[in-house]
Amino acid sequence: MTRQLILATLLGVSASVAHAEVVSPTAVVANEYGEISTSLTGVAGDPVRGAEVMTSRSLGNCIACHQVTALEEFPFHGEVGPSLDGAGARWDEAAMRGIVVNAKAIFPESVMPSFYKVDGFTRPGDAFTGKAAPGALDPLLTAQDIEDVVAYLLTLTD
Amino acid sequence: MAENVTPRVRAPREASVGEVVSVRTLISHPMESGMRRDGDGNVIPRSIINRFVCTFNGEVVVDVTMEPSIATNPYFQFEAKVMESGTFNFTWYDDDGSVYEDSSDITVS
Amino acid sequence: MSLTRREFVGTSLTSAAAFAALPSLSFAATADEAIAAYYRRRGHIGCRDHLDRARNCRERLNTVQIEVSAPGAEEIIMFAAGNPNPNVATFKFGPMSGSQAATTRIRLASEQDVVAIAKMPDGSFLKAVSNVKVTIGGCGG
Amino acid sequence: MTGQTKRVVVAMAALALTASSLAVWADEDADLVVNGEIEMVVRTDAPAHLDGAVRTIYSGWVFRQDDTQAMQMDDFDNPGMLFAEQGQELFNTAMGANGESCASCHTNAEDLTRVRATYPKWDEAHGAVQTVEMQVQECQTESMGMAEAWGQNSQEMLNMTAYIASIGRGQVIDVAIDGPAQATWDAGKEIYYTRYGQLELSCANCHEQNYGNYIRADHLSQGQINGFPTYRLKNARLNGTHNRFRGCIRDTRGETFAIGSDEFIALELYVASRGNGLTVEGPSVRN
Repeated sequence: MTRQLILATLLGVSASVAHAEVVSPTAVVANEYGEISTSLTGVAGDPVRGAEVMTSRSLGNCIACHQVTALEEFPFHGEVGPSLDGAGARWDEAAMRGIVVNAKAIFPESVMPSFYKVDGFTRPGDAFTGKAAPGALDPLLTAQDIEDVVAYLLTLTD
Repeated sequence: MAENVTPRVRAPREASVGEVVSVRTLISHPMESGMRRDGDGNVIPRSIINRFVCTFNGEVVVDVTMEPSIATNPYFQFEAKVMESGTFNFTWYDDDGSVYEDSSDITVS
Repeated sequence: MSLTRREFVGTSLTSAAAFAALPSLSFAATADEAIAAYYRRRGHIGCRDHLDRARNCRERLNTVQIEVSAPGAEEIIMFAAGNPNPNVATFKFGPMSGSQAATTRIRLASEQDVVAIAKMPDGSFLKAVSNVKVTIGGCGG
Repeated sequence: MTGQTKRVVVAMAALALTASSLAVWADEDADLVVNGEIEMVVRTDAPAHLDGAVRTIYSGWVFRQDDTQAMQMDDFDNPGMLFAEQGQELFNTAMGANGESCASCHTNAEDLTRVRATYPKWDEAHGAVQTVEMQVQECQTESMGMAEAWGQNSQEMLNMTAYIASIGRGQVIDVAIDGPAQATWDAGKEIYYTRYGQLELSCANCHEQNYGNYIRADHLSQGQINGFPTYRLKNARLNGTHNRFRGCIRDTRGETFAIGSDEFIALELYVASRGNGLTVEGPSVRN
């Protein structure tokens, strides 16, 4: 296959090569256990940035529900979900990615939001306005946010 | 201009000579800080009660200068020492020039 | 599910205040300066101590009830250092006052230090600082 | 004791500053008696129709910090009572073309003692479940000759419902859910368990499965509505039930229902019935 042919194929899907490597929310492939073995971006997750996503109220806000001893400097950890201490020793990368993308595929009754999902909602809104969503929804986190969070969670081994 | 401004006071009706009594006051008022904006982005003008004075038989118990950080429906609790029967007078001064007053009598024996 | 008692229950969290005398300041002109002085010095007046306690304050409040007490003071001025306009109130105690203490409710824009400075009859000043956490809500609202 | 230490002690005695919110923690075992006389039921066995979903029902008061709890224990400290008093004035004020006030018909306000404890309630004449607000609106347009009734979330209506709740404080809630009200109750139950919005959260996810737990700094209650309308320290005003429902659905990143909508009437009936056995506390104080 020539270089020109590859480019032509990609242009039909996406404007840039970098974007073409991002798996869209509707194209994520999970196995029968909800595990996702392939990176959503092909770019290694950054655990430092992942911690930022975990603690930022406008991003993942993971500590709203989960206690994480390593993030103690950020106040007010919630109790709705299990503590994430040692989570990196309990789950491998594929399972971790599966949980962050769509926890309900692994734990059907989970309260946890699906962070990389864009459809199948009841009365989806326009963020926190209370108004109806004007069009297609963005996932709660970007693909790279997810990879960064997964990378951070895998560091929590004790 | 603030509407429905209602002062309330609670002070004992009776006390013994020299007793220190607790006085509480509450007044309904929005205490618009002057820092907020309305739906169109315009600053909502400041409208607060800026001073509260409590006197007993004409002499000051406490004189409070109030700023916008005082919460909506301002509340105060403080103590007075009563040596004789008399009247507490309470006065609130609004930015808009309104003055709200209340009073409470006490028998000291 | 049952209600769980937490480790903090029963811990006394009262009066997370730090104290410093400011003997040489002239009152009216230097309230802001006094707060600035506090910030310059905050490294050694016990912040660490009340950070631990303050962390336990979790209720999300816009309205916080504050009590201030300074026996013998002529007046007490109160600041909310993190509000857009930090001034809160000045209490002048008259001859009929039964104590130099008052309780009021203030609005706080965010976690911040509430500062009180008392002017004493001998011209000295006392200052108290209380770190108040106005907490982070869980949901969007 | 060294001189240095002594000086500090003197200084501490001389100026103390206490933010009440630092001094407190939720006392989940506390009992609520208002003004030293109105005894509230803040925890009791869940009604049978909850089918064991929870064993005990708790007033939201139980989950609040000590100082917030204290503000509801004395009418003077409860800013919500300022608005109940304004509601009482409205109750006695003539409104509408007929020159009548609420008190013209309801000559003895005490006759309304059971209203808050039994609404929402099936209304035979209208063939629908009615909220207290709808009942006030019905009086205004059908009896008092007002061209336009107060809006459900207007300040006047909040003041009036605060007054009506206040005269029923301490009454045990007993909302009827059978007979003609059952279909509405069923619809409310369906809404209660539906996971709304992009966060896919139902009422039950937080208030049935996780009450007593924290979401970030929010101490989750059972979402009981026996204290409504409630004075929230967060916004320093009275808040109505439907407005609170709206806030919760908004927080799921969902499209809310409208205040006064059939959906919220049904949800109000269902949630009220989950509190059967608690007492009327409105206007309560919450964070």
